[in-house]
Amino acid sequence: MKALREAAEKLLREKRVSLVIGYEGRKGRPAFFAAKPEDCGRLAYDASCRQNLAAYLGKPEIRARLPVALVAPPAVLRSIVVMSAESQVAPGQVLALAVDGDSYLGTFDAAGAAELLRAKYSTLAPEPALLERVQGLLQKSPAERAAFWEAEFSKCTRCYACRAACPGCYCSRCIVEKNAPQWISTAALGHGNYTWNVMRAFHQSGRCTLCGACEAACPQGLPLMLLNAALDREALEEFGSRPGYDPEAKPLIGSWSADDDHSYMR
Amino acid sequence: MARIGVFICHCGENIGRTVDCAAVSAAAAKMPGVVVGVDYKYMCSDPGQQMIRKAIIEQKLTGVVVGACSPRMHERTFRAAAAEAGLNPYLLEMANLREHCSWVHSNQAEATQKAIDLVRVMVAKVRRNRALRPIRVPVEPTALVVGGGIAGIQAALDIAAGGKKVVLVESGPSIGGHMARLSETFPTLDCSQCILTPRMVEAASHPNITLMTYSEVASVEGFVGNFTVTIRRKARYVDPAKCTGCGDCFNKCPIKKIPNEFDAGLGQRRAIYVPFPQAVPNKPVIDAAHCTMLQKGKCGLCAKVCPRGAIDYQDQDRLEKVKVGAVVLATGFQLWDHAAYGEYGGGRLRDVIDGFAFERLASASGPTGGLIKRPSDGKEPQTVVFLQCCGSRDDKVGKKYCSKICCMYTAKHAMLYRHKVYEGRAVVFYMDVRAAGKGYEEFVRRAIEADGAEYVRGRVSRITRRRDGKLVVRGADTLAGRPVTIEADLVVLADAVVPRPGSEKLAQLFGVGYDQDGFYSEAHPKLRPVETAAAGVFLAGACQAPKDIPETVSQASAAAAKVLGLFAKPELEREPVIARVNRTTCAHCRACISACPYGAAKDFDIVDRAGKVLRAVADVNEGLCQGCGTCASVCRSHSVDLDGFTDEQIHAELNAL
Amino acid sequence: MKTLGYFPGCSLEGGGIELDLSVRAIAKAAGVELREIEDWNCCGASAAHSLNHFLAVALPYRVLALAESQGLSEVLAPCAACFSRLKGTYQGGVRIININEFMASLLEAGLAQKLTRRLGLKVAAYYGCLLSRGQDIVTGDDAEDPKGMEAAIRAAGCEALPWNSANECCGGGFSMSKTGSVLDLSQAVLDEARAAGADAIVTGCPMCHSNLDMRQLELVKRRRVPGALPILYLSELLGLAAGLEPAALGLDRHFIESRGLVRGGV
Amino acid sequence: MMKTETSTAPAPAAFEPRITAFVCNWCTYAGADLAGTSRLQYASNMRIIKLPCTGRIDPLFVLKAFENGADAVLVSGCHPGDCHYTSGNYHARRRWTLFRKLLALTGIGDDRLFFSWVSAAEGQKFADLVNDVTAKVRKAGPFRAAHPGRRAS
Repeated sequence: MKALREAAEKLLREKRVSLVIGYEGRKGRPAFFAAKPEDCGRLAYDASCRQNLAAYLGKPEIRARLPVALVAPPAVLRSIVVMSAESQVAPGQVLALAVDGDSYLGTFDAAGAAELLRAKYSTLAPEPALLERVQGLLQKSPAERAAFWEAEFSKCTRCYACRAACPGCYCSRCIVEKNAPQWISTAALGHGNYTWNVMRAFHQSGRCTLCGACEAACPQGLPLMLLNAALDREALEEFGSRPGYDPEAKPLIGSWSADDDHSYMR
Repeated sequence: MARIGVFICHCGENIGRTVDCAAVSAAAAKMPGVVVGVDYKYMCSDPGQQMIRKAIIEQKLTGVVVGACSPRMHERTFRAAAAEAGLNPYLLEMANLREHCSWVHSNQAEATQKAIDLVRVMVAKVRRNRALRPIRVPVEPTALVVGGGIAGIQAALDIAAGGKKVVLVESGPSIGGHMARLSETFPTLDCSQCILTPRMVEAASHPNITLMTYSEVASVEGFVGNFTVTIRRKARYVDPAKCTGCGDCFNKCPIKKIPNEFDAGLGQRRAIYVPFPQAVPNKPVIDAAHCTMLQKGKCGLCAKVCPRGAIDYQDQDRLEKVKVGAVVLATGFQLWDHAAYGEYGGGRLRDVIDGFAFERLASASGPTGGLIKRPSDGKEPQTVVFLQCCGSRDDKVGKKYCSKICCMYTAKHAMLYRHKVYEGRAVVFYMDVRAAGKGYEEFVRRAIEADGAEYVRGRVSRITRRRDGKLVVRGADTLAGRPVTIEADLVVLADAVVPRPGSEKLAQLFGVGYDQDGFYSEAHPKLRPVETAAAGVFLAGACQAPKDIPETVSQASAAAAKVLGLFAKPELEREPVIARVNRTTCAHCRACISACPYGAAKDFDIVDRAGKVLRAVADVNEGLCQGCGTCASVCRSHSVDLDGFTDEQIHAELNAL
Repeated sequence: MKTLGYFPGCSLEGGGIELDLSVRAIAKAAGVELREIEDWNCCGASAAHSLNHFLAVALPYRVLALAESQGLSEVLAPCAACFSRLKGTYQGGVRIININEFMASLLEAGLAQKLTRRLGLKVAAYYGCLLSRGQDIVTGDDAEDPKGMEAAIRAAGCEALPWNSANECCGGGFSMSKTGSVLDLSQAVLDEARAAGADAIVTGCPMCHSNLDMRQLELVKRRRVPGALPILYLSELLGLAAGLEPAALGLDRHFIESRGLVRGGV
Repeated sequence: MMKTETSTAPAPAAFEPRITAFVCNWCTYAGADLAGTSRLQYASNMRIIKLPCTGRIDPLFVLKAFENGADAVLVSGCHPGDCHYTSGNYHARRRWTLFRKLLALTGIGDDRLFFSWVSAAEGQKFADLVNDVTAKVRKAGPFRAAHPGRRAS
C-alpha cells in the first residue's frame, strides 16, 4: 500500500490531478477524497473495498474538479474504459491508480488501463458460483422464476442506491424520473419495482463490468448480480461483447452485425 | 382542452358488414376528449370529407380520428381534408377498421369490440399529437437510371426530354439490353433492332444524358431529392476517348473461341470485343478473364494494331460519385435455367435451347445469319417442338407465377420458324394460351391458322436424345386425352422470367423491397405501381414483374413522369417524422450517434456567449433524419423523441388498451 | 462393428434371392452386421394397396413397429418395393434406407478401399420407378434425373453411362397378368441400354431384375433383341469389385449369363 | 406451474388472451394489410401498435404492455436486409436477443413474448402468426396469473 500512497501523493504534489479518490483505512473502507498530498497517508486498499469509485466520475461535483485520480481494481479500470468509450471521460482527465489485491500496478489513463486489462485481465468472468445460481434459476419453471423475483423485488424500497453506486448510471435525468410520460411507476410496488429493476439491469447490458457495487449497495440485499451476470454472458456468447477493454468500442446496443442470431424470430 | 372528432366509415358494406359502425361511433363519443362521434357510408367520398371539414370548423376540433381503411390507403386524403378545414394535418390519425378488422374477422361482436379498441387507441394517441410542419429539402434535379435496356433507355429519354439531366448506368459494355437480342417483336413482327437502335443512339447522343456503360452501382447514401450514388466504372482496358471503334483490335485478337453471351453462347467473340455490331457505345472492352495479356502478360496484339493507342492494360476499376434526386430501377430480367428439369435433359442436350437462343438463330444479325440451324450439327431442323411454361406455374421445381410473355413469343417463334422453313413442322405444347393484349389473340390465331403451328394442350414429360440425334419428345395431349410422342430435331423451352442475379443486393442498397421471387415491390399494387416504398426510387420494366415490351415502355414513361413531377419543384416536402434531442437531459453517451443509419445524429457542443464549450450533447440533422426512431429507443434516459411517434403518444396508446 | 436392421422381404427369399445373398455378402465384407427383424411379415407390396387400404398400411407398419420394439433405429430394405412400402407414409423414429443409400454409406465407411478389382464395365444404372419416384420417399435424388447409384458404380471401376431409360418403367407387377406389355416395356429399356453401349444393366429392384433378366429370355428367343444383356444388382457389382466369388453373390442364379462380365470369367 | 394455474383458472375456455403487437409501418403493418385485402381470417385477440420501424420499439413499451394486462406481446418487423431504414431491424434484433434473455430469467418466457419478421408480401404468414400466437397464449393462460410485472389488480 505504501507504493499506492506514494503514487497518489506524487500526483497531487505535481498537480497532475486535483483530487485522488480512494478508500480510507477505516472500518468499512469508505470512499476517501484526498485533495492534499498529506491526506494520502490515509489511503488503503484491500479485497473488502466493494465500492466502484468510477461512479463518482458521473457526479457533477467531481466533474467540476477534473482531472482526478481513482484507486482502481480491475473491475473499476473496466468502468473507466467503458466511460471513456461513452465520452464520459475525456482523455487525460482521469488517471487510474491500478491495484489488485495488495499490489499497486501503476498509474494509467483510459487507454493505458485498457492495455493493462487486455494484457493481464483478458479473462475476467463472473464467479462460477454466481453463474451456477443463474443456471439454477433458469432450470426452474417460468412461474417459479416469477415467484422468486416477486419475492425479491417486493423488498425493493426504490432508494436507488444501486443506481448511485453504478458508474454506468451517469444520466443527469434517469428514465425513472421522467414523468411525461412516466414509464416506470415510482411507487415501491410490484410492477414498478419489476420494471425498474429489470430496466436498470438492461440499461447496463454490454456496459456492466460486474463490479458488484450495485448489489453491495442494496440495503435490501436484492440479488441484482443475477440479472447482470445473465446479461453479461448472453452478450458475450451472442455478440462477443466484453465491455471495458476498448476505449474506442461502439456501444453493444447501438451497433449491429448482419450475422447476429435471430433463431428465435419467426 | 382536447376536442376530438371520431368519424367511422362503413366503407359501403366492407366495414359495416362485420363491424357495427353505429356502436363504434357511439362508444367513441363517450371516450375522454371526444366531442363528435359519427359514422357514415363512405367517409372518403366528398360528402364524407365535407362532414369532417364541417365538424372541424363548427366543433373547433383539436384532433380527428377516422376509423376506416388502412392509412396506407387514405391517410393522405383525410389529412388533406383536415388541412382544408384549417386543422394541422398531423392532428389527424386513422384507425384501421377494414384491412386489420372487418376483412379478417367474421364474428360481429369480436370485430366490433376490436374496432372500438382500435379507435380508443387512436383517440388516446391523437390527444397527444402535436401540430407538425412538413420538412422542406432541396431537390437535385438529376435522375439516375439503373439498367440500359429498353426500360432504362425509354425512362432516360423521357426524363431528358423533360429538360432534366439523367445518368444512365448499364452493367454491360453496351446499352440495348435483351431487346437488342430479339429478332422480330410480337404482335407486329417488326424487327427489334430497327426500332431499338435509333433509341440507343439518341440516348447516347442526348445532351441531357450521361451514359455510363460497363458500370455498376456500388453504394448509395442520402434520401429522396439528395442521393449520393457511387458508381463503379469497371476497367474497359480501352480508352473510349481515344477509341474510334475501327475494329482493328477485335479483328486481330487471337483469342477467338469465347462463347458470345449476346448470342446465348451460339456465336463466338474475341477477348477484346463489342457484344454486337450495333452496340452503343460502339467501342470494345477487354474481357480480362480471357485476355492472355491480362492473364499471363503475353500477346499485346491489340495494343500494337490500335492506330490511336487506346489500349491500356493498366486500366483499373474507378469509383465515381453522382448526386441525384431520384432513381429509376430498370434492371430487367433473365431466363430461368432449365437445367433443373432432369426430364428435359438437365441442360445437357445441346438441341434443347431457350427462347433467347432461338431469337439469335432467327435474327438476321445472329450467328447463323438468320438461318434456323440447330446447335449440335448445324442442320436445319425439320420438326421443332416449343414448350411453354417451362419453369413457370410450377412451384415444385420452378416458379409459382406465370411469366406472361412466353405465350406470345412462342407463337412468334413458331411463326418465324414456319416462315423460314416452309416444310417444317412447329409443335407447341401449352397449358393455356394467355394472349391478353392489343392484337395478341389475333396474333396467336395467325400462328395457328395462317402459319400452321400445331398447338397441343398438355405437358411434355420427357425429352430424350436418340442415337441418330433425334429428340424424342413424349408428352400428353390433354384435349385428345392420349399420350403423344414427337420426333423433333430442335426443342425450344420457354423458360420462366426471373430477376437478374444481384437484384436483391441492389434493392437493399436503395432500401427497396422485393418479393419471394426477387421481383421489386411497388408501393401499391394498383394505385402506385411505379413507386417503391423508398421515396424517390421508381421502377420500370421486368425488374418489377415479367413484362413485354409495350408494357415495359409504358411503365418506363410512367416512371419518367414521376421523376419529372418530383423535379418540378425546387424543394420537396417530407413527412415531418423526425427525431429530436432534449439537450438538457442528454448525457452524451453517443449511443444514438452510433445507431443512426443515416448519420443524422451528430455531436453538438453547447457553448456560452464567449464560445466556450460548456457541454457536448447529441443533435439530429432534420435534413438527414428519416424518422426510424432507432435513436430514441437506444436512449436510456429517453432524451431523444420522435415526432409523430412520441413517447407520450405510445404511452397513451398502451394505456388505452 | 456397425449394426443395421434388415428387412429382406418376400422376394429376397424367392425370386430375388441373389439380392439377399449379395447384400449380406457385401455387408459382411464392409464389416456391417445386418440384424434381421424378428417375426417380420410381407410388406404388402404389389398387391395389398390395390385390394385393401387397411392391409396396405397395417402390413408395413407392423414390420416397423417390430423394428422399433427391437430397438432398431435404422432398417435396410434392399427390395425397392419393400423400401417404398415401408417408408410410404411412415413418420416414426426408424430410418428406412434403400440399397442405393446403403451402398453409398458403405463406401463412405471405408468399403471403397476394399474394392480392389477394377471391373472396367460400361454400365447403365437402372432405377425404374421405385428407386427414383416418390418425392418424400426417395429423398436426396432427382426423380427425373436420378444419380443415386453412380458413385457406387464408379467406385467399382465402371463407367455410369448417360442413357435415356434410367427411370422408365419395366412393367413391374404386370409380369404375370400382362406379360405382353412387360415384354414391350422391358425391351425398350434393354434397347436403350444397348444403344448407349452398355455391357450390363445395374438395378436395385427385384421386380425390375426379374422383368429384365427372366423376361429377356423370351425376347432373345423371339429375336426381339440382338443378344443377351446381363442384368446385375448393384450389390453384386460391388461384390465383384470387392473380389467376392460370383457364386457367393448369386450370379449363377441369373437367367441371363452374367458371370462372363468379370475379367477371366469363372 | 403455468399449466396448473390455467387448469385451475375458472373455465379456461372462457379465457380470451389480450395480445399487444408492436409492428413496423413498412413491412409487418403492410403484411397485415395484405392479409386483409386477401380476406384471410384470423383470431381477433391482437391489437396492433404501429411504429415507423422495429428500431423505435423500446423494451419499456413491452413491459408497459404487460403491466397493463397484456397476456402476450408480439414484436414484428421487416426481414433482415429489407428494413425501410436499412438497419433499424438489425438494431432491434440485437436489443431483443438480450432483453428476452432478461425476461426469461424473470419468468416471462417464449409463450409470452414473440418475435417475427413479416414482410409486406407475407399476408398469409401474418395471419398464421396471429393464429399461432393466440393459440399458444390460450394454452399459457392469463399473464396476470402470477407475475411481478403485472399491475396489481
